[in-house]
Amino acid sequence: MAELNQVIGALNHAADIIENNKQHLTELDGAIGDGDHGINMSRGFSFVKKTLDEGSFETAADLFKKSGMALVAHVGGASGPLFGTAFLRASMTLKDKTEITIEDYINLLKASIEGIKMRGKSDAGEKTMLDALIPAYEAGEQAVQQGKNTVEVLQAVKEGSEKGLKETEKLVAKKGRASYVGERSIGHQDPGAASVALILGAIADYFSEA
Amino acid sequence: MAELNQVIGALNHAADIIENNKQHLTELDGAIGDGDHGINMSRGFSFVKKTLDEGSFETAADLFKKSGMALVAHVGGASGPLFGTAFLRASMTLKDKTEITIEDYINLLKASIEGIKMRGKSDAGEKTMLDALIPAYEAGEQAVQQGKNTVEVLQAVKEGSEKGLKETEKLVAKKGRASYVGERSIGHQDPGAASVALILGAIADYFSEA
Amino acid sequence: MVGIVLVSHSRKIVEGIRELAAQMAKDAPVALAGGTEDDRLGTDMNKISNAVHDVYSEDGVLVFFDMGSAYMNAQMALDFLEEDGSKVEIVDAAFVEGAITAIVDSGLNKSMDEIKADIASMKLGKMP
Amino acid sequence: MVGIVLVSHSRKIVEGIRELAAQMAKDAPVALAGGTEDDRLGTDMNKISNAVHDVYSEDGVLVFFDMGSAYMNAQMALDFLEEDGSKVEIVDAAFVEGAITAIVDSGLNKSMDEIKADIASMKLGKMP
Ligand SMILES: Nc1ncnc2c1ncn2[C@@H]1O[C@H](COP(=O)(O)OP(=O)(O)O)[C@@H](O)[C@H]1O
Ligand SMILES: Nc1ncnc2c1ncn2[C@@H]1O[C@H](COP(=O)(O)OP(=O)(O)O)[C@@H](O)[C@H]1O
Ligand SMILES: [Mg+2]
Ligand SMILES: [Mg+2]
Ligand SMILES: [Mg+2]
Ligand SMILES: [Mg+2]
Repeated sequence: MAELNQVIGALNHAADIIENNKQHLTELDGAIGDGDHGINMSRGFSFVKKTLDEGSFETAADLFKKSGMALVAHVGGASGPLFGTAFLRASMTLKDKTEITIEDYINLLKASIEGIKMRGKSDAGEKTMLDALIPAYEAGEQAVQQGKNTVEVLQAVKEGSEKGLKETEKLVAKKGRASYVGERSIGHQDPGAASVALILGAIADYFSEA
Repeated sequence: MAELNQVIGALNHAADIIENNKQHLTELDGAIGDGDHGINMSRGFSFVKKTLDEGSFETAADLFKKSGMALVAHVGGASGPLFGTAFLRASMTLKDKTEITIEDYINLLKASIEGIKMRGKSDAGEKTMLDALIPAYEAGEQAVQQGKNTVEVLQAVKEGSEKGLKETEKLVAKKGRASYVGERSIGHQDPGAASVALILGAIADYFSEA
Repeated sequence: MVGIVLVSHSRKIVEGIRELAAQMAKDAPVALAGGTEDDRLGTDMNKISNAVHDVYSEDGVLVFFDMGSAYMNAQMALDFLEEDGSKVEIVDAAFVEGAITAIVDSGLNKSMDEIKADIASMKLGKMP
Repeated sequence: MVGIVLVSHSRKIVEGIRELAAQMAKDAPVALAGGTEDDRLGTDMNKISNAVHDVYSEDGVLVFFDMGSAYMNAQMALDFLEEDGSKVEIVDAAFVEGAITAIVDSGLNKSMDEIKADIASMKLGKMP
């Protein structure tokens, strides 16, 4: 599926998409949280870009680890430790690989989910980023089982995340800032889930267009 | 015992004594509390002086009420509502009197004790101002029973408060800031009790010298 | 909306709490009484009365405090209140945590009773 | 003396708490991690690591936090600590009230266990 320079390209593309949607993410967070998610993500991913630009990476693990640390260190909100942990857990699945297969990608999503659950003491259905990430992983996993090709699997992941995101509108927030407004969060999309959908969408688009 | 202008004189004298002992009171509070009792009392009594200087008073009740409000409004620490409530309760015992007898004085101390207990949810033995005020009242009450004259009763009140103050060294603080240091408060005098002894001492001295 | 009054020995603490809560509840009526009249660490009855006055409505007012003398001065303020005192309550709750929950709740138009229920688990036995 | 680290989304809140507690415990080792790297409302793992580092000793460190992401960032900081992590503990306690008690206790040379006992009644279930 991808050599290191393509992974870098995909992450850079994701960072650009986050940047372009900064305002939108902040508005989502303004409705049910503290209105900083766009700023947090934009700042975090600008440091990911910087890391990718300035660093040299021997392995995919190294690349994900350094990107994760950039998120952990510079986001400033819950999404920092959460996306950071996701990247660090992803890194651990990759070891000394210098190329990533579609199976690796699906595995990495799975590890990310576990990392977020651990860090956030959270689970599916609590109106968090997990509610985009879990359906994304499941759709991808299913597509692999069905023998779909890389672009198709990436597309399935993207669509899974978008479907999950849409579904978060129906959920009551149980974790994070949005849990303060409880029932009042119904009808709004979760900002962290929106970020997941943007990132996974950007990755799918990058490889589809490549 | 005293007409209104003498009451004013006695309270002004008490205010001066507090001012002269500002540093000492602050040091006592520094050892077991937050080190502001001298500043609080000096500030509060400077406003009492101002009230006494600028006001005109029809009754003793009026005089005590306005002095109490000055303490409540300007002290800034626990001693504000506590001494303030003491003065307000004292005021209520005096009604439209324009002269205070020694029996009135003892009654007024008793009412002050009740006021402080109510406001501070506190009682004897908790290393507070009550542990100077209660023995002062008891000594005065006893002296009245024994048919002592005004100056003798005032002296008994003064000595009662000083004895009580000395005894606070043995007590463990259960109320206010000093309760944070608990056992470590043993060996130190309570600052609020020290203020009580200074005030009651100043009143006794004022009428002895008069 | 229920008014929220924050009483602290420290002006910084109440300013910080208001800032934090404002991110989640822009419209909730919040008034601060931090520090003494002469801006030392301590509490001031008149600041508290003014704060209650500023956010008073028929919906009621909840008064949060940090510790000790803040409670006594809040009680004095209530004793001398111009407004209907039955609608103003001092609450026993963790200061930062309780206040933020209450401010967000007020912004959601919850009633006094609903807010009190939401912070019931944050009691610390601060009111002796 | 036990080190005390205060983690808050707001720099003002932790500065205020330190000021208040310092009146009662001048010598206790207290370090602040308030606000984000770029001084917005939020928390910062590196500030937390540095704060722990500043007050670390064999006597241990207690980390207090205000809410949500502060806890997650404190955990991350502990995961990446240079110091012996077994001596550093994040505590579930009312933020202002717990921190002030702990700082005064530390100033009295109380041990980690003694301090934890003193704040045990201030748990709020903040660590899910
Ligand atoms: N405990 C948690 N588990 C999983 N995701 C969480 C948790 N807490 C918050 N989130 C996610 O983080 C997002 C908010 O991120 P952000 O606004 O950057 O942080 P903060 O809430 O600290 O301001 C939420 O929309 C949600 O998706
Ligand atoms: N609950 C209480 N009941 C009676 N007296 C109290 C109580 N709390 C504090 N005090 C008295 O107040 C004194 C401290 O006053 P001060 O230093 O001016 O206020 P603060 O403690 O708010 O700084 C104590 O020494 C004690 O005598
Ligand atoms: Mg946010
Ligand atoms: Mg935030
Ligand atoms: Mg004091
Ligand atoms: Mg004080």
